[in-house]
Amino acid sequence: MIKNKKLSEEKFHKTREKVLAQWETGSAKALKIENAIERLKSIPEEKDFASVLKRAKEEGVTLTQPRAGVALIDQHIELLRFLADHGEADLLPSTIDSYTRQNRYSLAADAIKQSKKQKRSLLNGFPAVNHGAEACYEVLQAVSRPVQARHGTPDARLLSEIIHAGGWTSNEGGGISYNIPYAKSISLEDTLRYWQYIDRLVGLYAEAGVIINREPFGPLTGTLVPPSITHTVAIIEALLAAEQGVKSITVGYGQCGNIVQDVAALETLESLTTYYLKLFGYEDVHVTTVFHQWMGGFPKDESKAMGIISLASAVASLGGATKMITKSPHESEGIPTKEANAEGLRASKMVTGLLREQRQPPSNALEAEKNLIKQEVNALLYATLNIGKGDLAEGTVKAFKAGVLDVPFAPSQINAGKVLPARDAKGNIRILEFGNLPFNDEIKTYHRDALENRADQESRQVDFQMTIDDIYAVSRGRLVGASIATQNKKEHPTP
Amino acid sequence: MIKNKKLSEEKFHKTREKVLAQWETGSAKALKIENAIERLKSIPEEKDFASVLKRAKEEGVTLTQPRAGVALIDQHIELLRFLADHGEADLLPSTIDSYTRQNRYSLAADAIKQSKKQKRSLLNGFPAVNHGAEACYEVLQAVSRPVQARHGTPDARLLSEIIHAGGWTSNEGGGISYNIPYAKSISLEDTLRYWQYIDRLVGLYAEAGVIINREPFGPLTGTLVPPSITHTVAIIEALLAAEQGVKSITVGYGQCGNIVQDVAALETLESLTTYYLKLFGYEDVHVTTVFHQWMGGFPKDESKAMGIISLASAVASLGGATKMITKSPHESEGIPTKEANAEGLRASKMVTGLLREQRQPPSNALEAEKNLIKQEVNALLYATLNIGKGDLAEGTVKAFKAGVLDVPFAPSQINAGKVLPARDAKGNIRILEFGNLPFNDEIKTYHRDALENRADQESRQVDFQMTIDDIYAVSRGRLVGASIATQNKKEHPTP
Amino acid sequence: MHTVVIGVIGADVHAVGNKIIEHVLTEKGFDVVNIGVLSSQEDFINAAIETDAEAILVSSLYGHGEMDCKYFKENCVEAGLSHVKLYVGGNIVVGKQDFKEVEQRFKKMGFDRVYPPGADIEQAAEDLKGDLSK
Amino acid sequence: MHTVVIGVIGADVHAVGNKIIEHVLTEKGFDVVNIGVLSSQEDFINAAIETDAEAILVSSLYGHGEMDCKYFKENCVEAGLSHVKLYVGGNIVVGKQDFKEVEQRFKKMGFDRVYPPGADIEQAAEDLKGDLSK
Ligand code: B12
Ligand code: B12
Repeated sequence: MIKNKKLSEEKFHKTREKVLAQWETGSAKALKIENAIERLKSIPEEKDFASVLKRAKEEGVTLTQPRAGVALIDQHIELLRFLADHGEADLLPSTIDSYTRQNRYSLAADAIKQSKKQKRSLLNGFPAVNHGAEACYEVLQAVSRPVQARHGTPDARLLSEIIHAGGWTSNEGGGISYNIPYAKSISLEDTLRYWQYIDRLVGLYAEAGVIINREPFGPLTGTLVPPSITHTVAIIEALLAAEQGVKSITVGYGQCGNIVQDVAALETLESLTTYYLKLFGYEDVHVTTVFHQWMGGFPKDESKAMGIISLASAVASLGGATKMITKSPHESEGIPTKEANAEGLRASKMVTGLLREQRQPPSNALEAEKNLIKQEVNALLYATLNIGKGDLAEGTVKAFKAGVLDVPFAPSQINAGKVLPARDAKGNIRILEFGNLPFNDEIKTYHRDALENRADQESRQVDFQMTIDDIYAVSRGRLVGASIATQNKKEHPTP
Repeated sequence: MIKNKKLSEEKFHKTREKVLAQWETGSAKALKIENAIERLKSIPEEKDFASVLKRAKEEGVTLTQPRAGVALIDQHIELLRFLADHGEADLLPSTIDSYTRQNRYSLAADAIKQSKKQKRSLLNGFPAVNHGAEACYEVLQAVSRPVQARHGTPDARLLSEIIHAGGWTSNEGGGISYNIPYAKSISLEDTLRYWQYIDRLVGLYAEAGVIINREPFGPLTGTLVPPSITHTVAIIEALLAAEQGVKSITVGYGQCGNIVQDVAALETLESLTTYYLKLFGYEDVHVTTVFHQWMGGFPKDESKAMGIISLASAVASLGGATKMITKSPHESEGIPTKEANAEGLRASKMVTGLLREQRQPPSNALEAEKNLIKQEVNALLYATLNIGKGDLAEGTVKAFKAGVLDVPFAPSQINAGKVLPARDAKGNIRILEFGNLPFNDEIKTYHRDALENRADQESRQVDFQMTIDDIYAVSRGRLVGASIATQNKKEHPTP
Repeated sequence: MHTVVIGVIGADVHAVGNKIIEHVLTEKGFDVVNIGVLSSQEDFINAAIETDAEAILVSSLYGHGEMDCKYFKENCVEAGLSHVKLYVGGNIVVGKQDFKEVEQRFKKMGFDRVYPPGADIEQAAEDLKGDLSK
Repeated sequence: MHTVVIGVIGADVHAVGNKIIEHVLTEKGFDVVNIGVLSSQEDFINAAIETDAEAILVSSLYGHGEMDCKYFKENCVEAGLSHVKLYVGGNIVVGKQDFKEVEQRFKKMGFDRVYPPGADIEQAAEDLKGDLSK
């Protein structure tokens, strides 16, 4: 069984040989550890993810970062430059394509060829493995901001080697967060091992004096996941990463929609992560937060999309997120043009600029929501450790098997899939079916009462239809999904 | 001296003769009081402003309303229909052109002719007086929402006669709010008298069973006006209107930018207006609120404009405004196309839809801000009544003369213009120069300390340059206007 | 009762729509065989053969749909499924494209019905009933 | 010291920019004669004659600028002010229009410089210094 223990030098290097052999670009000179370290040491501060985040946190600024990636290097550079210049993005991404995410490098190679022929991207991201480390460095040199790989790759070992050797100073993902929402049948033992490797690589760099930022993917399925569940996963991944020597961690959270719940989530995400890192003896890890603009279905209308993008930006600012992943007005349709992407960025920048000096004031409502999240996270983490007999990696594997950790709407077969969420009358995400979540009766009653209360108000049942209505709601312009009957009545307040 | 007393039937009708003789459309049959009442009684509920507002207040919904108006009737109808159909506007406006606002009907007539020739609007609004009551009714019949006249006309007596006789069930304006920000040298005695007439007309209708909605223009100059000053003017106009028999009043407030201050302002606007109406014995007046999206200079960039439009919508919802006047992404440039106008409306609708179930939770910060506003309004109203020896109309005239009421940046020469506002470190609008505002030392110290505190943080002086920086700030993407030096440093958090 | 196969094609993991489609079609009285996300053309075809299905509803959300669906019809015909109705929906191409054109492209590829982003699944169920009763 | 007349033309009451222009130009060393909002062409011309001004800066924000500025140059010439520089700025036309075209239109009307919405007044002060030193 997998254990949460720092990989030995020996084990790491043995694995490394195999990893680098997975595709031809793995054997490039740039991937020699010494070369990679030298290159990473040469990256100027303004392109160094960890430094830029640290400074933003000190200044209380919420930075903006889009998603973006296309098949060909030149076009990818053009895209990133556009987003920095016309979108005023503070941080740059390179979203990796879905073939690379599934390690299907030869499919990606075909698509690159075809993209060259057709002069347009047939991939939904940048195939960094096929292009190799020097290409990544070319990208970094062409821009003036830090670059991060964003993907959803269960086995991202080769990808991570390549991007870091190419000078990209941040990497998104984790053994849980890039498995459960992004895979169907890969075991958690495997992905946790993959990401121990990736984190160990970052740990090695850290020992050589190079701080690489790591970011667990917060929102998971992005679909009505209660904050305590995403928080617990983020904290577990932060702890696992810290064990391998990671020193800069950005924990993430996707907008749920109720402002109080969202701010409570952002504040507890930071405090709980910091608390647990210290509790387990990881003293010198720098923690920052990332807020994801609404990760569920978007409305078709571009102006309405701009509305939710801007609202999300307000929440990120009020909650003090260090950075924010932005969406575009094309979200419901497809990968955005660079122009649409920049529009989302600029609206976001406007709002974070206006609210730079403002935070959500403390209130009883906020305090109550924070307490609820804390209690739930504590319960989930306790049960995970307990089932792992004190080992967090083992505990994670067993917790998912037992449904103690359970992510709504995940495609993965190793996820129990018994938890069902729905919104209460104020739009907070609550839980309707708990499956095996280890919550006490008090917590369960709180959730159930909140949902019953909404059901009463709407004269309906607490059932799966409520969940479905809530899934559709935002794309229809509301947070709380009214049943068809209520909807018709409410949409037309004017008789 | 003018007194706050219901106009006598006799006086009203004597004046009315002269008013209707001001332009040829004043003698139309539709303007016979009986005819107007009959028409107004026939207006269906869904086009009746007061009813729609009442229902929205009960349901806790924030309705949307744009600004819009063009020179020609057909094009005006097309415009309003477009805003209802494609902008999902709940309430429709007819913004009146600036010639009509200055009673220059023959200039308006020329412009109508030229507009017909050139097939485009050469006026910045709908010249309702020139077109007459039947044209207004034609507009109303062509749409399915209530229609309101929005203008800025010091002497709007004929205009008001015509629009109400044309079936429009709401009218914006007031003797102060359509003088001080909209005129240079018209006396308050005159405009208060004009608006007593207009309110008395509405009172007459009320006595006949027809409730017309009246809306004092909240934001005044829209430029850093502290909430207590706009509130006091709104409450005075509400009281003056109630005296003439108005039964449905919508008091307004323009977004200042700090969310806590804005929510505090919205909540106190409603509670104070209700309180003072009752205090002075007007029991059966229905009070609603209107929130104006940012009324100062806008950023040029359309996406950024959408950001502020959406943020404003969030504030309106959180503060529980009954309706909201929307802006468009063209705001900084010129009168919006109908498409741009609808974009602003749809973004607004999205946000109010998402936040329909949410209010800003009570907090100490909110409570403190509400208390400050209440104390200030009480002080201003007390001083106004006092200087008027108990008469509010007389008091208003004298208060402006004495600078006891004083609106920053107003063009009017009867406004003292001694008050200077600026933002504190969190973006709240505070006062830098009090002129003759009748505030006690505690309040004054509070304001000064807040500004000194900001000045310290920014290593600068509390001076007029601070005010200027704050005026420019929003159009440059920030709420608190940094001095050029600080700005350069802060705009680039990444080194 | 009509049997239909649903699933998400290619390296695509978008699971939410798929779960809702299963729920709605089942409620509407179909016998739904859900092969889930990350399904290959082969997975779809095998499921259809095994369950004697009358229609295959392919979802593609992630942008590679056009590549993943190449020769799907031909492969169906080869497997003896030329009678099986082929639907496709989701965000089936990369980026925001003119839907009329996209529809044309997929119809040429042999799909009987092609749905735009966020298409109403209740409506699709009606279409399906119509098509299968012919 | 150069004397300049500023004001807002027509039935326009936008006062904020006008107050800032007065402040900035005064700081920059101009002798500013501010006739304020709601000013007619006559008001501008009379003020320029009385104060022997070298330039007139017309603001128009509310959208009727094009109509209000008709024959302004001609009227200046008639009043013996053909040497006085004529600037105009603000939101001088109705709606969002291509500025190049708008500039052309106003230049044809005899304005020496035409400024787009939100133009930087500090920059305009520099232009003014240049033009008046010629
Ligand atoms: C949630 C989400 C995710 C979650 C998915 C979690 C999960 N495992 O399910 C996460 C975060 C993991 C994710 C990942 C990615 N995503 Co994603 N995601 C979304 C999002 C926001 C909502 C999808 C959703 O759940 N909608 C709600 C359900 C109910 O609606 P639906 O899926 O559209 O399905 C309904 C209808 O379309 C219809 N329908 C669907 N299929 C069919 C088939 C037939 C025959 C019929 C009749 C009807 C029909 O019925 C369904 C039920 O009502 C969409 C954008 C959007 N729609 O707003 C992007 C989107 C689909 N994702 C996109 C992309 C690119 C990705 C990533 C590649 C990269 C990234 N941006 O991170 C990865 C892909 C990973 C992979 N290998 O697949 C793109 C696709 C781009 C394109 N086609 O051009 C989109 C459109 C966003 C965008 N504009 O960029 N995503
Ligand atoms: C505040 C405001 C108001 C306030 C004005 C209060 C007051 N008395 O001052 C109120 C609410 C009363 C108001 C009323 C109206 N307004 Co108004 N208002 C604005 C707004 C939001 C900001 C103006 C402002 O103060 N800006 C800040 C100052 C510092 O900037 P500025 O005025 O642009 O001036 C600077 C520069 O332009 C430049 N500049 C200006 N003039 C000149 C001249 C020269 C020679 C040079 C070199 C430079 C220069 O220097 C100045 C200092 O930096 C603008 C839109 C915007 N800009 O975002 C609309 C706007 C000007 N208003 C508009 C309109 C239509 C109206 C109304 C007719 C109707 C309405 N919508 O209610 C009425 C008009 C009343 C009337 N008779 O004039 C339109 C004009 C449309 C057009 N041109 O197509 C605008 C553009 C909004 C819009 N997009 O619809 N308004």
